[in-house]
Amino acid sequence: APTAGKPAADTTGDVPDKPAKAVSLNILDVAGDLQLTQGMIDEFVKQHSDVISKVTYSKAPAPELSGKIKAQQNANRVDIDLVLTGTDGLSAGTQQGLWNELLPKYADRLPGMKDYLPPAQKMQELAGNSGVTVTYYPSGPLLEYLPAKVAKPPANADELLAYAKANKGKVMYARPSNSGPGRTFLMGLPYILGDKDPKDPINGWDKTWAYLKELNQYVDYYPSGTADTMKALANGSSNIIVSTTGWDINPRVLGTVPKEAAITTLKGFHWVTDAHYAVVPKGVSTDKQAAILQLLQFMLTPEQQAKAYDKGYFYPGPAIKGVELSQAPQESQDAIKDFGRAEYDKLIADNPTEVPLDAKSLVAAFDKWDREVGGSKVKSS
Amino acid sequence: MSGFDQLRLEGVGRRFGTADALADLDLTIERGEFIALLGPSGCGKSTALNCLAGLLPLTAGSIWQDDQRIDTLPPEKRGFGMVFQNYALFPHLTVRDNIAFGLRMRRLPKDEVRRRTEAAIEMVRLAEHASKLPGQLSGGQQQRVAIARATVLEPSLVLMDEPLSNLDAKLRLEMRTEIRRLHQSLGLTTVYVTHDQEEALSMADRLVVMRLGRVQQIGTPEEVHTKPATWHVADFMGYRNLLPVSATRVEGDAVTVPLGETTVNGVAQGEMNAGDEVVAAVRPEDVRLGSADVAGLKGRIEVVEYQGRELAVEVALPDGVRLHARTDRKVEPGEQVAITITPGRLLVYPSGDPADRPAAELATAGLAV
Amino acid sequence: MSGFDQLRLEGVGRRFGTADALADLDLTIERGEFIALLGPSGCGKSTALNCLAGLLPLTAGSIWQDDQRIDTLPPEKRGFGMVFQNYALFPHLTVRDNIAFGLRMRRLPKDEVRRRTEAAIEMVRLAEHASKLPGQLSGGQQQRVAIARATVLEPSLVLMDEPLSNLDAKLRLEMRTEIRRLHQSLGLTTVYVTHDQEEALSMADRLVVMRLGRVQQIGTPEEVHTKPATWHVADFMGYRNLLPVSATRVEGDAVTVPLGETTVNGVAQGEMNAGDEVVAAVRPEDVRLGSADVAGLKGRIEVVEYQGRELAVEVALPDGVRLHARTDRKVEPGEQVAITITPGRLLVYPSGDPADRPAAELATAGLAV
Amino acid sequence: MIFFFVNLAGVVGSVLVSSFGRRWFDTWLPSGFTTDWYGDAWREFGLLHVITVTLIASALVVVLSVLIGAPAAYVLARQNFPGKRLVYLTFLLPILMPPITYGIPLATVLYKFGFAGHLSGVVLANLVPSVPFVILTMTPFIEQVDPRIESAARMLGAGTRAIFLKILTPLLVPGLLASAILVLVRTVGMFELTFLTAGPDSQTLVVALYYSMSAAGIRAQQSVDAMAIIYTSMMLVLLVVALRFVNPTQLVARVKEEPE
Amino acid sequence: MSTTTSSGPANSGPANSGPANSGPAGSGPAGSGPAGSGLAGSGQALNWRHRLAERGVDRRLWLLLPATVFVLVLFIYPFLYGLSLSFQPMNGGGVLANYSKFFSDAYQRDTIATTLKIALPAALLNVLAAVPIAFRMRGRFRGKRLMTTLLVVPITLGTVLTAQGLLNFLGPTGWFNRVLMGLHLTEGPVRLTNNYWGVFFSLIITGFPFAFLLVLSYLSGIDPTLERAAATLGASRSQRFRRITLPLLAPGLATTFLLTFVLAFSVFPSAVLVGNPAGSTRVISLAAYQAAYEQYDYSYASAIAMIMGAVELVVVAIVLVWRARLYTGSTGGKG
Ligand SMILES: Nc1ncnc2c1ncn2[C@@H]1O[C@H](COP(=O)(O)OP(=O)(O)OP(=O)(O)O)[C@@H](O)[C@H]1O
Ligand SMILES: Nc1ncnc2c1ncn2[C@@H]1O[C@H](COP(=O)(O)OP(=O)(O)OP(=O)(O)O)[C@@H](O)[C@H]1O
Ligand SMILES: [Mg+2]
Ligand SMILES: [Mg+2]
Repeated sequence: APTAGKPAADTTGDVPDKPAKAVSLNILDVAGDLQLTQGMIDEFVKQHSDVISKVTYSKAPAPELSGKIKAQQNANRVDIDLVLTGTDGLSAGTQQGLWNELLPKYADRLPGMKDYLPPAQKMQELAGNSGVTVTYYPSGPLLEYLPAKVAKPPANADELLAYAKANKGKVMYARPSNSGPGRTFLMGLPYILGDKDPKDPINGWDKTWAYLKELNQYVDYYPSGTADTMKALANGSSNIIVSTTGWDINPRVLGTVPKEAAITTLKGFHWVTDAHYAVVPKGVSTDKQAAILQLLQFMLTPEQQAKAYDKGYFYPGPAIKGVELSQAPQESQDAIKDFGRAEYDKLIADNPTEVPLDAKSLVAAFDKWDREVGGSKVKSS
Repeated sequence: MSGFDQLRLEGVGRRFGTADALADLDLTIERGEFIALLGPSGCGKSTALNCLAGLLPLTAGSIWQDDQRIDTLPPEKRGFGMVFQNYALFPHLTVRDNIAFGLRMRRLPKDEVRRRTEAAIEMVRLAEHASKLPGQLSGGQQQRVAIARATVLEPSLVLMDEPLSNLDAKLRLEMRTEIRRLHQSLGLTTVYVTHDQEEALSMADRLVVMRLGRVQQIGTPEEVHTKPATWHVADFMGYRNLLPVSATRVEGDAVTVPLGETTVNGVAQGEMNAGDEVVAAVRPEDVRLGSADVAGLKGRIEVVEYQGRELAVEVALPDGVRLHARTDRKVEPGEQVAITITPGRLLVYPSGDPADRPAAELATAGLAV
Repeated sequence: MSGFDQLRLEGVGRRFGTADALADLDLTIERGEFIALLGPSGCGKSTALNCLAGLLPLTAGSIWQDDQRIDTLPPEKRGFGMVFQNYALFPHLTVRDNIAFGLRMRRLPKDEVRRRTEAAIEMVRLAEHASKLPGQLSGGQQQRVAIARATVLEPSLVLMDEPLSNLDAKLRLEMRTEIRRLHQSLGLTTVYVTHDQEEALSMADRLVVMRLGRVQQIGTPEEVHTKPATWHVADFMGYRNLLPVSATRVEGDAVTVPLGETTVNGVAQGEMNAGDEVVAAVRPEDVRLGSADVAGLKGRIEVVEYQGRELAVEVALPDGVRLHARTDRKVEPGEQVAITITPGRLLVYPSGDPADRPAAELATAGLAV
Repeated sequence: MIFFFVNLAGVVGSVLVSSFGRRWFDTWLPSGFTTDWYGDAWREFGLLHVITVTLIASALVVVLSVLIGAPAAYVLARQNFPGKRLVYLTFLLPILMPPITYGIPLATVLYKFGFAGHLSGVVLANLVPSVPFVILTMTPFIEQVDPRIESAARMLGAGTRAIFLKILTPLLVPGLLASAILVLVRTVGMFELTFLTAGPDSQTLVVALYYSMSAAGIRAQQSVDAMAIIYTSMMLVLLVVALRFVNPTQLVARVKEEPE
Repeated sequence: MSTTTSSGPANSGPANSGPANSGPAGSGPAGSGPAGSGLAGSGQALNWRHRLAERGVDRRLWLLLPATVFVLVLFIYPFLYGLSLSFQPMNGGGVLANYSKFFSDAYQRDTIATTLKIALPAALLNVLAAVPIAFRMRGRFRGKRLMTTLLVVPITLGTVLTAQGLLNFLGPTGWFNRVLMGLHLTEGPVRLTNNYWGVFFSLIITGFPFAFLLVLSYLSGIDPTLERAAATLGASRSQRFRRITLPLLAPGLATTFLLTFVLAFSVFPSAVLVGNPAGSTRVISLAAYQAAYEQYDYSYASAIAMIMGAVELVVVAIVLVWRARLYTGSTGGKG
């Protein structure tokens, strides 16, 4: 029933250490992060039922999120207490001033943040003052292929181009704006090709754009989701696709891609990292904020972070230092033993990491890609 | 719902676009009267009825039920009953449910609904079709359902739009009597639209004869039948022989007009003088055939039609004019016959406008093919 | 498309579910004939017509056009014209386009289409409504469009389902003549459904009288009118007085039957013996009123209806039987009158089945309310 | 038509097979079958609750939009009046305008009055395109009903309510059914407005489905297929139930049956 | 429930309350009846009412109220908000900046043509295919119910299943291409997804049953006697269809076309899922979506959506103008 008469709780004042009485939280996940963190949250509720009595989860795609929160805030009736999001949703909200500033105000309540892995720390800096990094992974860009079909995988950008030329339609990546691996590939290329300014897609990516346009001649089409590229790889209509650590391991666990698929990297590649954040919309009561802060700190402890290994979904996953696979749940350990790759440890250790483009530049890059690479297909076909 | 003493229509009119389908209808209906609206096809009878029922909003005039103005009431508030020209049965309801519909709308007890419905079904002799849908009935059966549906409610005013036109002659006669009987025994007030003069004459207390959306004459059956107000009314009332002629002599209401190389006497139905253009009107039944050797009006039989007891004949007069006549003698086309006109039955009307005259029936226009 | 010499219906029947709407119809129609199907509402007339037109598949029998079997042909291949009981006008076409429809279907030259269409519009007097849509016409106007639409094609066989039932008396008479004229001048063959005996008598060469889906009598108008084959036909043909009695005396075809405490003489219409249960039938027109002082049949006037030239009266005989009679004298209810029956006009029918007898008209069942 | 059916069967079949497939690479059929995908989808989204919410919400939307829309359609079909075109346009706009233009302000309004965040918000928001939709589909149906039948009912004392209930509704069953089904399909499939106004307890199936399909993260193809099958099965059940009770052509056909 | 009916006959509208009161009161004192002076008082109101009657204004208009109020409250305000938003460009620069930005950018402008190129043929095909099939489904025959159900079932598929199914079925290694290749009709797989055709097929699959259902229902409202009458006038099956059924069906077809067109025009998920969203199926709703949810420029998104609505409105207006010229009365089916 409508609750028009509900007295508005305090939303802007000081946040107490502990809520006056146990609160119930609505958590909205737009990044698929619950896959990694729901276990942590449930654990917290179990242990601290005096703080959080109940959690309801809902999931939604990211783009529409800010509209919804905006509508709620305009009406002074925010019912989403915690949002788990990727960089895109985070910065979209920041741009529109949707989020509460948690830092540095409450930094002391989140001591776990001091233990971030260095690249996770960089991701945290990207997040500004509203988001708290909860999970992290180095992402890609990786190339994935079936050894049975590709005897000698390309080792550098030129070889990839040559392979694509020789095997028309057999190299595939998804439309960057619809695909994590696709955008990682896009953002990773400037490093591989040695472009002028890898952070400026409009003016600094001459080589990248030239390369993509040339590659485009040998690409049949760009699916609108990573899953389609995985399927193409699995059913043989494609030989080489772009990927990330998570997209390499998890689909093989799930069985959408044959277990024997292999990965390789292009010479000179940098990891373009990725992370998930927790943010609190403005308009959430101080009581709930208190509970959330406690929850976040709980999530940043090593025991809990180990759950982020999952089944390689966000491999490795933990954002803080010193979390070992052996701490992870058994199921998780088994999956990664079977489908994980020993070479990842070395690749992660040996290659530089870069933060992804900020939201604005990324959108500009997507737009340019759509216009000049993806869109040009119309004219040519 | 309850009865009324008088229903007054004052200047009632209905316009469709630029055409007046009904204009200036003034009529007072007394409680218990049986009024027939009579007139040729398209003269506005159905329009008048719909206005009275409230189904067509008026574009002029007002309607009063005693002191209450009712032309602003919606039809369902007027409490009138109506039988529609094209039945308008509810196609999704059985005969029984069609008839019970109005009773149910009045929220009568189930028992009473059932009882009255069955009685009405009995009355229109549809007991064995009671569970059929209208789509499965013959045209006549449908019309009987429509009659039963309206009268079962015993409304204070019943409007009927040619309710018998699809019935066979026998049933029509019976239903006529039945409707009259209902009218009397239930104390109904009835407005009855028909194009059948015989029906109107035999059923109604008063006739309203219409033409082109306007009233031509209001009167008792006898008045309308024996003294039509205009030659148009005469035309419609079965004065099938309408002759545009010049009056030869006028004396009081005795007029002499020329006919078939001789002259005949008629009764003047208005002001007229010798030499005026007039219209002489007489019914075929008042034009009888004798044998040819009698002096006077003569003609040659052109067409003979069997009509049961009598023969209907068309006779060509020497001057080419055709007369419709009746005879009970066996005659053949081509025969020469003498013609007598029943005295006092030839009516003579002044005819003002030259455009407003009947065409002399010299040769009926056929379909040019 | 072209004409035929003979059209034969052999054992034609149509069943709806378990009910025979039409059974065992045998009929041979000669080229140029005008056949009327006559019978009470629901007797299967429309069904027969639809079967002939090909709109209803037969469930028994066959139809032959000369040597060709046609009951398997679709309607549009039979080349017949039809006027539907409920008009079935195309609601989206103007009057003109409705009428021109068939001509256009035949791909006639534009000029001819226009000329014939206009002529047909003229014939049915709808010139000023030619551009209206059917929904804007009165009921009678619609029916005229339907007639024009079917006859403009000059089809080899025209089927008409009560085409005149919605017209006013005057127009009905005129259209009757017109249809007859068309029939003759175009050399049409016509099957005409009507429930109006007068119409059937005056128009048709032969009548087919039906009852409950079965043919009762086929004959010329005169045969059917003066010698109805059964008392049912008599009933339908206007023998409104039907009296279930026992024959007192039978001599050849002269029968004496009891009536109102005396006896009257009638003509036997079948095998019968003294003492048999019979049905005596006589038309109201053959029951005339004299004054009460003449000896013989006597009664008391119960109901008087004005009917124009004559009065229709109901007379109660001393034994309670009611007779419908006619008079041209002014009479009042309650008056005692003498009654004469035109000699030779009282027909007496054997009545086999006791269930199959008319109800003595003692008191007409009213609507119990 | 056969071609259409075969291909349709192919389309549906491939998803159905896939949703039960363990692994399906370059072969005719998957290499093994399992129902795990359903179990996963079921658990992940708490589908029982979601389906219940969906059913309730869509049923409410259908009923309300018919109740609000049908009378308006009636007037538009029956009557000519000044300003009719303007009214018509007003009813057309919500169908023409993509929810992007009004979704967020609409959600704000609903949140302001305390409707959004509950089922009622979802219902109200979905009514916005549904009501005009009913109006638009119903108008021609009403035009087909002979007004004299209505007149007859009026003369028998039926008020507007009775006419709608006793006369028009049964005669319009095919139309009502058609537009109800279409509204249902649209509502169940309307992601945007639903998402903007749904609360945590009032998520509908389509939100879950959209999520599984287009949200970030890795998701097995088969699990999306399974979700889609669940979605379709639910719609199918609704449709079959609807058709069970009324066949779109049955009523009128019974009234004027073509012989044969 | 109560909202719809109570506002009908219960409240007598303003058109009616005036004269209803003044009528009897005016005639009371005169005694000689309403022809007296009493009538003059209410004459004004009367004329007014009669004039309204001539134009078809009466109390039935109250039935419009619930829907109108509803749309005004829940749609018009948000819509106007969106409209005004589109005139307040995020990056400044004049009231019409968003619109000129759209039209000066060929990449954006072309989305209109792209959308029309998909939506018009798809809607047209759906309607045209639905007519003959629905026509055949009219008579009575065995299995009719099953056939109808089968034809309507795809309506339940939903965009996602359709998209997934098309990708699976028509994809390079899907059953369709397997059959084609198995029959040696083509050498390599035929590309039917991730391009124009993928979107087109998905619109057919989701749109056809929709069109079919509507057309079938409209068709059932046409009196079959009319066709029989045409048959006796010598019209063949096809002529009857063309001259009688089709014209009577046309208003319904126009509505059906509009609805399928509108649905096709806002095709968004399938344009992304089975189309080529960067190129040949970059439909206008995608442009709006990108503006709103990738660039978070709601103002620009509103402007694009307004343009989208305007384009639809043009098509709709053309169809409606055409429809208004058709016959739209009773088709006799229920009389
Ligand atoms: N909706 C309408 N639009 C335009 N003209 C109409 C409309 N309804 C009736 N008319 C015209 O008004 C006139 C009167 O029609 P009405 O139906 O009252 O005739 P009627 O006397 O009942 O005739 P009939 O005996 O043939 O039924 C006719 O000329 C008819 O064409
Ligand atoms: N489709 C049908 N289903 C069931 N019964 C039907 C159907 N059509 C006609 N009937 C029945 O068949 C019988 C004959 O009907 P038909 O229409 O031929 O009568 P009719 O002689 O033309 O009567 P009327 O003069 O009243 O038009 C009627 O009792 C009718 O109820
Ligand atoms: Mg009329
Ligand atoms: Mg009939």
